[in-house]
Amino acid sequence: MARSITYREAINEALRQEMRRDERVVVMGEDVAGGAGAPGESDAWGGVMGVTSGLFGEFPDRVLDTPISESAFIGAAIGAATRGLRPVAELMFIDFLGVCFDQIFNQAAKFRYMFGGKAVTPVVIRTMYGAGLRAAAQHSQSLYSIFTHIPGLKVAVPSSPYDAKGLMIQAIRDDDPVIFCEHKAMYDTGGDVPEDSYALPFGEAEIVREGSDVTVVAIGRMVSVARQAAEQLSGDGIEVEVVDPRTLSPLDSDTILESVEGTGRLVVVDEATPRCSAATDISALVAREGFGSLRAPIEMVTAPHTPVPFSDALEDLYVPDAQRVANAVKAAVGYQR
Amino acid sequence: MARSITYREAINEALRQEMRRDERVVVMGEDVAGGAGAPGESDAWGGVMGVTSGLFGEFPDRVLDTPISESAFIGAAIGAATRGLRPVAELMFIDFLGVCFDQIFNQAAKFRYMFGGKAVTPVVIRTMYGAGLRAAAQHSQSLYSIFTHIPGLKVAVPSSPYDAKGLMIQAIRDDDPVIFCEHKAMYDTGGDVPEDSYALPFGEAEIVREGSDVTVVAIGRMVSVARQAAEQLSGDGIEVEVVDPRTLSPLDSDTILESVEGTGRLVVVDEATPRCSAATDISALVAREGFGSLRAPIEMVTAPHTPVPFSDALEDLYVPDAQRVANAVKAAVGYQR
Amino acid sequence: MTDTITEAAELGAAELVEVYRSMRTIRVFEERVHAEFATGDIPGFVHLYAGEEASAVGVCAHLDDRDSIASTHRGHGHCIAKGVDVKAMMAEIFGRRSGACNGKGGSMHIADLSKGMLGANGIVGGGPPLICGTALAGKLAGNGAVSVAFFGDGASNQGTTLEAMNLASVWNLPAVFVAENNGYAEATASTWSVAADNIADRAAGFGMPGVIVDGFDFFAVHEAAGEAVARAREGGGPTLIEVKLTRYYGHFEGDQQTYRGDEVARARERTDCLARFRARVCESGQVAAAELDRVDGEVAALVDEAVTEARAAAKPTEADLHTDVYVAY
Amino acid sequence: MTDTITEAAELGAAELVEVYRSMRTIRVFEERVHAEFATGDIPGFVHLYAGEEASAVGVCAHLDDRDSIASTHRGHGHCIAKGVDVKAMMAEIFGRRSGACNGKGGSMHIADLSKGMLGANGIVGGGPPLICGTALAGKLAGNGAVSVAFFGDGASNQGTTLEAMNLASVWNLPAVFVAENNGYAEATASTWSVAADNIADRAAGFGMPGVIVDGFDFFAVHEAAGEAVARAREGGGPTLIEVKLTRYYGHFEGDQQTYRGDEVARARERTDCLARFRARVCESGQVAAAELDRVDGEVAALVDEAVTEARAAAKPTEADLHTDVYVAY
Ligand SMILES: Cc1ncc(C[n+]2csc(CCOP(=O)(O)OP(=O)(O)O)c2C)c(N)n1
Ligand SMILES: Cc1ncc(C[n+]2csc(CCOP(=O)(O)OP(=O)(O)O)c2C)c(N)n1
Ligand SMILES: [Mg+2]
Ligand SMILES: [Mg+2]
Repeated sequence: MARSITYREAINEALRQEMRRDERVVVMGEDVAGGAGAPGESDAWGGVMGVTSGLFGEFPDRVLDTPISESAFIGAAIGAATRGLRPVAELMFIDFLGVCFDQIFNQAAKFRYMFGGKAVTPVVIRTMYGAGLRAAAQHSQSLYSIFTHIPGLKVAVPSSPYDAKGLMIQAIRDDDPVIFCEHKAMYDTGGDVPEDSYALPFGEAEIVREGSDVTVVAIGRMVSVARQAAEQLSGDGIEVEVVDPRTLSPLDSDTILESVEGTGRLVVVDEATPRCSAATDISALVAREGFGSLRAPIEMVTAPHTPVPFSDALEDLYVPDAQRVANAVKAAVGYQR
Repeated sequence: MARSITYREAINEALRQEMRRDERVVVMGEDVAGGAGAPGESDAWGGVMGVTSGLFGEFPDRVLDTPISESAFIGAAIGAATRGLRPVAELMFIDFLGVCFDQIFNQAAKFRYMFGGKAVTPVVIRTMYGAGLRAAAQHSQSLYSIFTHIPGLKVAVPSSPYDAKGLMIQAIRDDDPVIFCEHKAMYDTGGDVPEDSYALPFGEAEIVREGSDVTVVAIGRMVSVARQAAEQLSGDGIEVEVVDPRTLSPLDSDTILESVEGTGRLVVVDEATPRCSAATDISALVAREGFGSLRAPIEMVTAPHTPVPFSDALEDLYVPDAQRVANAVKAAVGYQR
Repeated sequence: MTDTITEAAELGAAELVEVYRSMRTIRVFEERVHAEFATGDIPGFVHLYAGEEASAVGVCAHLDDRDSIASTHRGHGHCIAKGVDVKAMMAEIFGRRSGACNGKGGSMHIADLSKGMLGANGIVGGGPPLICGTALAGKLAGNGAVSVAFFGDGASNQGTTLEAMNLASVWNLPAVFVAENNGYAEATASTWSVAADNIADRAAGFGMPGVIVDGFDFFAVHEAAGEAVARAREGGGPTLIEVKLTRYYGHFEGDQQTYRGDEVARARERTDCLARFRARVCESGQVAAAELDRVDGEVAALVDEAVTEARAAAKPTEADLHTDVYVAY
Repeated sequence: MTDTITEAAELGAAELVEVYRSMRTIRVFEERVHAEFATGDIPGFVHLYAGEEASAVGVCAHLDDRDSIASTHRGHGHCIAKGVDVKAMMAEIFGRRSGACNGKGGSMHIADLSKGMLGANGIVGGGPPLICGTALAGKLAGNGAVSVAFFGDGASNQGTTLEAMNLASVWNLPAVFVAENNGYAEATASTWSVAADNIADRAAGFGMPGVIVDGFDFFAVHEAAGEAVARAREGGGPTLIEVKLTRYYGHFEGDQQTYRGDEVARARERTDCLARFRARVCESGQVAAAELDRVDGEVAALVDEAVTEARAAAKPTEADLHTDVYVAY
């Protein structure tokens, strides 16, 4: 598996391979083909970030541009899923959930339960999250916690090209609705990715680095930040175990709890704002079920409780960095009751 | 203050008194007057639960029925707030946030920050939450955690008629957007409420019962459930301190932390589903900042991670009750490391 | 209003009887639910469809199991017209484990995907986006399947409904949008809330034909729906049909209806869809009155049994609480 | 297209010069932002308004500070037309503390509530609901204030926009909806995404007049907007105006525009709004060309200074990160 491709290419390849394998897979969203009705190339964009680039050429009937009406087309993806298709709809930015959330959380998420187990809704909603592109308050949020709060949804947050491909393939094959969260600042990140198709099971965290002193659970793009901090701390003699949950729902609580059992300390790193969030969720899990092994307060390294600022000077302070993670780890290690 | 009125009447009185005091206060929502354009009484409903009943008669220009278009009229309330009005909009059920969330979390919540502190948006969004009325999966949710996640919003969850009146008056006078969450199963609950106008400050929790063994933080309708459990446990010699945060954002962390300092144990009782929720938020707060005083795992008593079921047989199992709270308290008290 | 003379002739006697059975079943079902609700034994929010039968049945008469419909909070009629089992519906409304949704959904969420019934819906405007998807599935499958969204006058102001109409045209979907204008959304008059003379006037803005029909006249609905469904099946794209009608009960059970005049009494006396249907097919000699009487008896018996069985059935238990959330988690 | 002969006469020379200044400022501002963006010093997503100047200015010429407008992601033109300080805008786009939003908002969120400018908006369809509220505030205050929502052809398919039009009619609000149809939403053609011949055709479904104007012709826009604003001020309710125009740059800075033909070149040559305006007012003798040349110089200097000052200005600092979230928390 020596081939290195980008996070963007990994997702594109997953989509392409699944579309070849299963003709029920359809892709829809604003400019995911590239400008329906416009002159010039019919596949000019492949989505605003080029993630679906080239798919329209190969599957012209199954890659559908849409008008700007997220409720209608996300709802359409959901409706189609109840009738045998396996749609992958693009909600361009996760920040736009507010114009279509009903279809996701009251319809897709609840069909199976409300209908007494007699429905399956295998829809994937791909969406971009995260700060770092100076895209300001309405295009930079990390809102996956909101989806994780909702029973009936699954939430994937891949942190590498390898995971992005494997989790996307699993998402498409999964019979439940999946929110697939892609970090917009990672599209050009490269990594080794097998050419063959493979699915990564949901609910299986990865220990991306082993360590005995502190467990750091990091989400999405924060995994690489946590790794950086870990390397730095290793020089100071502190060995950090970095755990990437990969999916927030289902959450692999066993791996997290076992890790904390070994280290006695937990730091959660999450790019989202800090109230009622994935960071609090993982903290609460361990405070409840891993209390016996805890030797220090559970630290959280998160964005502040503010919207995402525009200016690069502020945004760089907004997003958790390795230094802040390292400080939190040191606080945990240095704690005396 | 011997006068007892219901939770519904308390909210109605708060609205009426503020409308008398301040002509900038306007009320809008579906049938909040009662059937615009229909023959018969012009104030037939006063909202689907009668909470705004009678206001139209006194303030015919300032109580506005709306078409069913939550984005438009919640957005209108927000826009009006930027131009000097102090609107109180009714989002009939909190479950409907999915058709209008953008206006709340990307517009109202962010104006002030995005505009560099040069905006105030004094809007109140009244909304009904909670299970117990056999209203099923799309009319029974307790989604306040989602609003609490969003910086820029304030979230009030009154647990009694007294609090409902005082918090509503504060919500209207507050210069920030407030989500005011009313439990639909509490409208007929009575309690002592002063006739005079009074505002309860946000971010001040109430210790509704003192106790030395375990702190129970309970939200909204769960406060009375926690009290019941506390009475029961008192017979067994366990003294529970019940803390009602009253507002989830801002959250009075000091009172919670101080209480846990005294008791060494925490149980959080929340009617919402358990992932990325207010229960995990309060758990994480204490695991982070109150760790030194903790002598037992932090227990959470919540709804299961499922939609709200319809059948009374299931719904009664779904909502946390005093027995489950008592069990959690006993588990905390009985914990041995 | 559509001229209905030709259309009536198109349905044979057997079909007319089945259409009558469907409308009659809805009426009797709803009247019975109304009565049972009054006993206090039916939990939750219940919205009755009585009075509007010609709409659901006039449209669904053109559909089969490959076709999909999305419904509303007022969904019992659409369910019955689309062939959902009446006993399973009644058991669901009573919250029993034998219900269509195992007691987990209730009146507002009855569904049967095997019949193409995508569910009643607690969210006003929830259905129209969904049927764009089922219509797309039909279009890609090339199986001629058509999808229909039923929604109210109130829902015609919801953005989701309007977006869905545009999307259906843009994608040229085999879809039909049926706006059931019963004059009110809760207590609010549609003459006030809909800023157009007719809901059908909105069709032009979304590139589709808009038709108005008299919802008391089964044949008018049936004809308009027939044209729309045929056009959709042939790839001709979506249609908006506005059906003007009246609901016989309150918005939900318990509603005192202080906002309302005497239109229900008038409709029941003069324009009731069942009475008109019966008069028409019997007077023209197409169906013998005795045959419809027989149907009345069968329907009464069915609904009776449905209530008896529902009342006797067990409720779900703790083991059911956590199941059916995910296919696999 | 509206006949514009009478209208032109209504504006005096001084007004014509100010209108020209406003359009010219937008043009020069946008061309400069385009050039500065290419240097890599402007962060984030930037959408330019060049080519569409006649729309913002033709409408805002009828407004004063008591009136409100809501804008879009393509908001610079609306801001300038509504009187937002050009230097504060430029500083904001560069992310400086001296910016209109202290550097916290950026291009997509420039606002100045004191001028009734409710903000550019990163959410397509975000603005129309908001102006229903400002219009309501004006109506209740009885001060004759009018509110305007600018939105694109893409936004005309968003449910929030459609709902807002209905609400504005139902409440009879002093509102104007200005659909700027520049032919594309990102790469998608409006001829494809809008399932109607014209966006203006949607007005009838929401109970308001719908007007189409040539967005290259300042006077056409000015006249149509004048009528709509006057009607709104007098309590006559909302209007939908569709302005047909062309954007001169890509959807955002960086867009290669492979989906596009040569319409920009054609528009720049034949129908450019500034060129047409200049020709018209100079040829008719209403304004001397020299006077407009003088304006050109002033505008160039202003924009130059704006850039110089923005570049020299300080960025916000850590202390700014946590402020301005709440008035009091
Ligand atoms: C999004 C949303 N808003 C409001 C409601 C509350 N509600 C339920 S039914 C109803 C009225 C619906 O009116 P209409 O669409 O005309 O249908 P009808 O009840 O007349 O059949 C309202 C406002 C809801 N369920 N969902
Ligand atoms: C709700 C939402 N969906 C999608 C987007 C992404 N987006 C930004 S601008 C745009 C196109 C808007 O087109 P139009 O309304 O015609 O305005 P124009 O860019 O042509 O001025 C899109 C799809 C968004 N910002 N918000
Ligand atoms: Mg109705
Ligand atoms: Mg456009």
